[in-house]
Amino acid sequence: MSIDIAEAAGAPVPAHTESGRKRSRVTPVTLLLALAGGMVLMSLVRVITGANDIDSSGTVSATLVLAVPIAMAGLGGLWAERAGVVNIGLEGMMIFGTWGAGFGGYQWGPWAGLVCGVLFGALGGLLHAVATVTFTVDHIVSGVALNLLAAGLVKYLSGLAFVGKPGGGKTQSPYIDSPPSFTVPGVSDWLKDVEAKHWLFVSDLAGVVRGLTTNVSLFTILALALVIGTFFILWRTAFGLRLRSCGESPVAAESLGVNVYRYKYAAVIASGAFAGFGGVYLAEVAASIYRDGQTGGRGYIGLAAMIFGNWRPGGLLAGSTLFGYTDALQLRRGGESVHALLLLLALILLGIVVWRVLRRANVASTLVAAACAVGLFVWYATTTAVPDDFTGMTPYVATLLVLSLSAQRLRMPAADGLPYRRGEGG
Amino acid sequence: ACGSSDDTSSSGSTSSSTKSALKVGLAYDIGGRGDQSFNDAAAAGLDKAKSDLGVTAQEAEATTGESESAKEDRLRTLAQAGYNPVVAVGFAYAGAVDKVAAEFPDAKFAIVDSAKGDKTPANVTSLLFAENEGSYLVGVIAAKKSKSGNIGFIGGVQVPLIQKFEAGYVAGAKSVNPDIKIQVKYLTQPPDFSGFSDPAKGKTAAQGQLDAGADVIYAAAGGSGGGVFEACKAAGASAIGVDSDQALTADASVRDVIISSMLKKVDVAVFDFIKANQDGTVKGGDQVYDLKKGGVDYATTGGHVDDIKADVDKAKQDIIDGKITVPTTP
Amino acid sequence: MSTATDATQTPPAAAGDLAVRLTGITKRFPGVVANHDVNIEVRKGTVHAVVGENGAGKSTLMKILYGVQRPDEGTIEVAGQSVVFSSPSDAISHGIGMVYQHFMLADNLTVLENVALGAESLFGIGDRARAKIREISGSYGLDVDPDVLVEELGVGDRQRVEILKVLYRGANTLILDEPTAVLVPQEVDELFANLRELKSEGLTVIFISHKLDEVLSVADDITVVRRGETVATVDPQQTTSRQLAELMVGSELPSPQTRESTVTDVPMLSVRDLTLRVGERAVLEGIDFTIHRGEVLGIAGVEGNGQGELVDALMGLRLPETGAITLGEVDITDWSTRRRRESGIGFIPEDRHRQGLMLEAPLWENRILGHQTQPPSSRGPLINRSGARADTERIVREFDVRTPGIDVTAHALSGGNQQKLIVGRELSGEPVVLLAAHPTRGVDVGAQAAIWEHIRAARSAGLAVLLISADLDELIGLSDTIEVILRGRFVGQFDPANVTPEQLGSAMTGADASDRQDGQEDQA
Amino acid sequence: MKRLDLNRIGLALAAPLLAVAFSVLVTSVILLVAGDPVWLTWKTLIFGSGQPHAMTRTLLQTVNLGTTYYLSAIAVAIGFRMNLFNIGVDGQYRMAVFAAAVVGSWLDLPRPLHLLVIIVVAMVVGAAWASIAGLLKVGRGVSEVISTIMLNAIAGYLLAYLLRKVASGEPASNNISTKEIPLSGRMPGITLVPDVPVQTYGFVFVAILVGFGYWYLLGRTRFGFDLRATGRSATAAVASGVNVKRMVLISMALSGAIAGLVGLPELLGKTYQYDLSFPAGIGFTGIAIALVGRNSPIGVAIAALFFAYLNTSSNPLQIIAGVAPEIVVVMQGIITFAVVVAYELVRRYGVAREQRRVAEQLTAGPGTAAQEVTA
Ligand SMILES: Nc1ncnc2c1ncn2[C@@H]1O[C@H](COP(=O)(O)OP(=O)(O)OP(=O)(O)O)[C@@H](O)[C@H]1O
Ligand SMILES: Nc1ncnc2c1ncn2[C@@H]1O[C@H](COP(=O)(O)OP(=O)(O)OP(=O)(O)O)[C@@H](O)[C@H]1O
Ligand SMILES: [Mg+2]
Ligand SMILES: [Mg+2]
Repeated sequence: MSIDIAEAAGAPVPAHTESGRKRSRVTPVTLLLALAGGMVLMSLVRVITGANDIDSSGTVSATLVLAVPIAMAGLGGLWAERAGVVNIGLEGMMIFGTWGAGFGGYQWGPWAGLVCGVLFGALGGLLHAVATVTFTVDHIVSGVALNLLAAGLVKYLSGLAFVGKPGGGKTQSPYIDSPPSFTVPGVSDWLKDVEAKHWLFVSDLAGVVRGLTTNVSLFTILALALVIGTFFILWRTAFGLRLRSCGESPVAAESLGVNVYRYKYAAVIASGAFAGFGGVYLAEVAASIYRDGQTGGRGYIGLAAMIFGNWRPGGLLAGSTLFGYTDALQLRRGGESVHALLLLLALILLGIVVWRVLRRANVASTLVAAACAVGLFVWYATTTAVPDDFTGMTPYVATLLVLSLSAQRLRMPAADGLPYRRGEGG
Repeated sequence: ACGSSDDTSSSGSTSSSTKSALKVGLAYDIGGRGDQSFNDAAAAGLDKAKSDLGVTAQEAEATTGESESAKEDRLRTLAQAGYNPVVAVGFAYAGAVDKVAAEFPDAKFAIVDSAKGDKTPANVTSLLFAENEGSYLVGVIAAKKSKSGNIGFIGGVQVPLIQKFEAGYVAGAKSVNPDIKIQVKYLTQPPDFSGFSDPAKGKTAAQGQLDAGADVIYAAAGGSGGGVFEACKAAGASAIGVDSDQALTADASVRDVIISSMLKKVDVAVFDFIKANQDGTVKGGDQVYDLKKGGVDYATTGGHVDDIKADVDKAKQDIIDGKITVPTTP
Repeated sequence: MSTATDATQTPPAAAGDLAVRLTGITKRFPGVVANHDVNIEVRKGTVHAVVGENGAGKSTLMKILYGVQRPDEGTIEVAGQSVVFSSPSDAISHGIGMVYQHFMLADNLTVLENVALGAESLFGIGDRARAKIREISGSYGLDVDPDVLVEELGVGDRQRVEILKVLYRGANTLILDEPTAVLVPQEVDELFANLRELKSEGLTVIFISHKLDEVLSVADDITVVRRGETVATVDPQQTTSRQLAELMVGSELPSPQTRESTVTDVPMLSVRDLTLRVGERAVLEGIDFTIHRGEVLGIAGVEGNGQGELVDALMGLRLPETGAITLGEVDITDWSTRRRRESGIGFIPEDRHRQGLMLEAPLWENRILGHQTQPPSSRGPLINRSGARADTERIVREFDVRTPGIDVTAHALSGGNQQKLIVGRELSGEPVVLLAAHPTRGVDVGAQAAIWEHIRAARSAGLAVLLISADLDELIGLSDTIEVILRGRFVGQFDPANVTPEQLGSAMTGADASDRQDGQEDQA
Repeated sequence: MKRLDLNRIGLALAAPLLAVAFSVLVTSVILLVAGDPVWLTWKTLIFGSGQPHAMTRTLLQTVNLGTTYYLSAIAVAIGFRMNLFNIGVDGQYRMAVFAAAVVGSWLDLPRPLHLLVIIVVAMVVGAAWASIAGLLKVGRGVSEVISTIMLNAIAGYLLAYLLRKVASGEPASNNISTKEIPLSGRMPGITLVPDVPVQTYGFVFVAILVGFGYWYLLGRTRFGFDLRATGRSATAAVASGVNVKRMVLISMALSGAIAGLVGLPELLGKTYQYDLSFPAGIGFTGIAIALVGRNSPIGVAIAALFFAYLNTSSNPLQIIAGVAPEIVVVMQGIITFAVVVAYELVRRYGVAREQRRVAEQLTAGPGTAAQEVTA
């Protein structure tokens, strides 16, 4: 949809250079090293600030719960946009998902809720597909219309389905049972003790591991599996190749006998199903109820996380984790944790400055980074907590900040958002 | 099929009331009947009036992001259609009520949760509640029930109304234990009112407070409260509900963690107002439903507070007697 | 006209020998009949060329044969069997493969992915497919690495990937729609060698080109299409390219004009020590040249050796690292693109769809593009609609742009007509310098001659032209001097009066160092 | 020629009519399924509640609300015309209207000047807030889709904080608001129909002016040409000498400046103060309206009025027909779909008809057959 300034201005696309390709390969070892480095830094900050919650097990598990719906919406966006259909209707499909979870969940249990929610989301996707693929309606129009429709329709349907049921009403469903969750046996308590010692690094590690192994919903595992599965399906199978080719160059795909319509349909319906699953997760795991307005714009955030992640599963996971983490921090311990974040950010910036000085990179921007680091440090040092009025912004500011710092070169699928009509290419 | 269609069905033809049946107009805030919150409380008052007084009624609700004119038009359409009295639920109607009441000087209007302003005509009754006083009592309960000396408050949206809850709660808790640690969290800031309808946020915030040592949490967060209860349940902590007796209305699985609720009897106020209209005894201006008037209170369902009931009732009496003045702002 | 070898002269082939027979094909588009009762017979194991003007309906016909579009009327027979194709996959399953006029490649996918796409069931998308691609590219001399992204490939490589795609599917009938438009002579020779190879393996090739010499050299049969109808099938052995051209156009072509030098000694555009980097890599290095009033400087080079970047730098679209650009007496190195255009630099971009036109906008708005600040397009800060419209009418008239009107979108024009519009636009307003990148690419012979004529006329009125072209005949015919560019450097200067395309070709590929020596002596 | 024009007009009208018919059908089905009164719903929607002046009131309010929607949609459309997706109109107008309310309440100036200052403040603040996204895009390559989503949320928190800071603490009121703008800073309303207590906002004229300005700027000026050219093909625009970075900055700011006006009809014509219940979310409605109106000044106006009419009808629908107000939102969604689908269907029909016409001419005179036929 939006113009690519780098391209318009004739700037080189990095992938043109040989180094461009190699850079994008992240080996597991470097990833692990980076993670470990991050942990050490985190640990240091925790010990210095005493904000023990910034990597506690509670924060980690809250991060999971808050990140999964966003990641699922993002995954929905990924499927649609990889097939060339922009999906701003994720919010609406997610709303369908929450409602479906409420509808199926309270009557027949969480698994039925899952089926209903995913089905409802997929129906939303189908509608979007009919509009955008068959009728070549502008993707944004269709998405916006879908969001309007979903918000109105579920309220209307709730009036029919939930009014008069125990605890149900026009704005919420009756109670839904939670899907099963599990705890890795034996470890949890032991880790809890270690975490409570607040040792440098060790306790942090214990906290993170405990957060990831204690009381994890089966749906969380399912979500993670979906992200990994998406990678395999889209990048390792013939189906995925065809689907992606529809987003990169539908006329080329058509010229090779790929039924572009079919793949676009499949992708957009799947997209709706993923967003629907995000909704189900919200209603069944994050809460135990369908509630009107529950999605709270997470569909849009999911879209942002997907763009943030450069239209890749790993990237969108990182994006949604960043968002979920900062949201968890501010919700759990507000000012105190966010205050510690200032120091963390200052340190990271400092690291960037050092690296830039060593690399002899552009002086001006290095100076700006340095100034920011100092400013953040001063802010940190002169206050004891970030005022509560502001902590709520943390996830949004953090996302903006990370995006603008990581001098990104995002690359969306080449035919994303463009209308496609059979037989008119070439 | 929806909230507003069951109005005419129960019209007052079977009513045993002797007086000519009133036609009551009720304008809800966003969410309307069935929001499991204060709109529902108003609806309960109306339902009681229907069955006890034989009135007929017409309901209408606000839509998200609507303009001031839409609110005016809602009240105007009701008044013009002959509904009298007209009850508006929520402070958002303040301006609209002032304007429309002036256009219909012969009709009576009531507004819930908004005080009389300088432009308010005489035919408007303001139904106000001393939420701070009720919250004081549950603050006392929280402090007495807390073993860790650490309690929590979760507000849905940081608006003055909810801050009033916070103020009373903090004062009540401090009256028991001046050193008590009170964690306060608001889920969202206006105009993002999703804090009243996001159980996921409520749950996360509650878990945070529980992890930080709280063992009693007061949830003044509308629909997000469900998340708070769940978190408390999982952590074996206690929770305090709001508006209605949530130990009765919340889902069965979490009822046992709700040791009390701060009752805000919008239903009583609405019923009283309708009844006064029927009796011809309606009074304009601010009608404050405080402890003394029984407009706010605390709930004892489940017997969790039986052991400290005496203390709480003492505080209640002190407030009624004016020995304690509860602050309205934190 | 009398030279036309009639269709009846070729003996009707037996049905069994025919790879493809198209009978009575008609195809209508909104506002235009692309094909009308077209009949073509293609013999097995031959190279069959289809020629015709821009918009004659060649591509449409091929798309019909490949199942992309469905004919409104007419039948298709493949190997004697009547078939109906509803999608390319039907055609593919009948052994037909097509290489489109415009590349059908997804830039952000690897060669492997592009090739295996749609044919995953053959060899999967993993190592087996990789091996198969290596095998095919080995046996046909198509040298491509399966694991690079297509966007990193030059046009020659892309062309090979396209052919690879077809061979990978085991096609026995190949359709090549203008495959040589973007290739240099050496690459064309390689391609033709490939074609002959394919032919000897028993494959049938249908081949579309505007380069009639090529057609005559490689084809076994030639079908001429004019305005949607087949007008003749000729034998290349008995036909000259001039006769062929006249068949295409339907009238006699003007003979090429003799030309005299109009070069003056007034420098118009000088470039000193221009270096441009993309990342670490220098794509232009130490470029030096001067173009005088009335001079055409030709740049020869294999695509991707810095020509695009050079034009971009001259237009102010890219920031050079070092160097000075002077227009007349004025240093314009730091000027914006707009200011350069205002001071009289015209620009015919190499990719007209990307840089030259707004496809969704009407012609008269396209006339304004690039001339927003100059009369007759604008008056002060306002757009002068009537002025722009009137001038568009003039361009349509003078440059023979075939269009129903100036309110149709640029999209509705065939490529050749789009190009004429651009040339007309850039030559209006009396430019002092024209940067022309491939000004006649994909344009038919008639229109090509017309465009050349316009450029020559402007040159003799004092225009300085920088001409980049892959068509070496064009380069030699129009230029006063030719520079060869290789890996971002000028590696030799030639006098077009005594250089052959072959010599240029070897200089361009860096194959022959002695040519370069000659070139430098020439310069001295 | 005449006949052709009639056909054209017929085709142009076909799309909206088809859309309306389709929406009526689908909505009726939904109503039927839900057991709501179908006939009463349509009667109420089209003829109003039947109360005296009710329809007049509805229409006047439609104009007022339409004004707000129109401004929002134009703000969105400016971005769209150059392929910039400004989801942030919502945050921009709320920041702007808050600033306008605060500054307006401080000042005491003669009326025209006072109004002018308020309007300028709103536009400047809106532009400034939008420019953050513009700067991030140009400077750091951050997609405006993400940045405006984030900025909307950030604006919300910032506003809540600022409002609490400036609020004139009336203790008993549960609302908090800025001080009222004095009389001199209010936009006088127009009483179009006496006896009806609804005044038409004076801001209607500003909106008309904005619409005209939008049309003129985009269609008649060099700047507008550059902007549209960038939207149609950024690469071609660059080659034609447009400085795309500058265009992004300017049009983002321009979009924000118009967004800044969105809250003013309500502020200057009705509430005179910014408070907790000031309408939110209009920026998103604006997106739908801009798209349904196909970014054209007239089309957007029609769409804005239509959406406003539906919203205004929500009250009579609830009170007279007893239908849940959500049906209005559902209808807006359906209509948005229906309109765009109808446009596509009509376009396809036109293409097919054109093809038939060519075929007829072909059989009539084969000599000219292969010529490109004038459409
Ligand atoms: N999809 C389409 N829609 C409308 N018109 C089309 C379409 N495809 C082709 N045309 C028109 O049909 C005519 C024939 O086009 P075609 O592409 O077959 O010409 P061509 O002979 O390949 O020309 P060139 O030499 O330029 O490649 C042209 O007038 C063109 O504008
Ligand atoms: N969807 C379409 N609508 C209208 N015209 C079309 C459409 N698709 C193609 N055309 C026209 O058909 C022409 C023929 O298409 P083709 O791909 O053969 O290009 P071309 O004319 O040969 O252009 P070029 O010379 O640039 O290669 C196009 O130039 C274009 O003007
Ligand atoms: Mg062609
Ligand atoms: Mg061509």
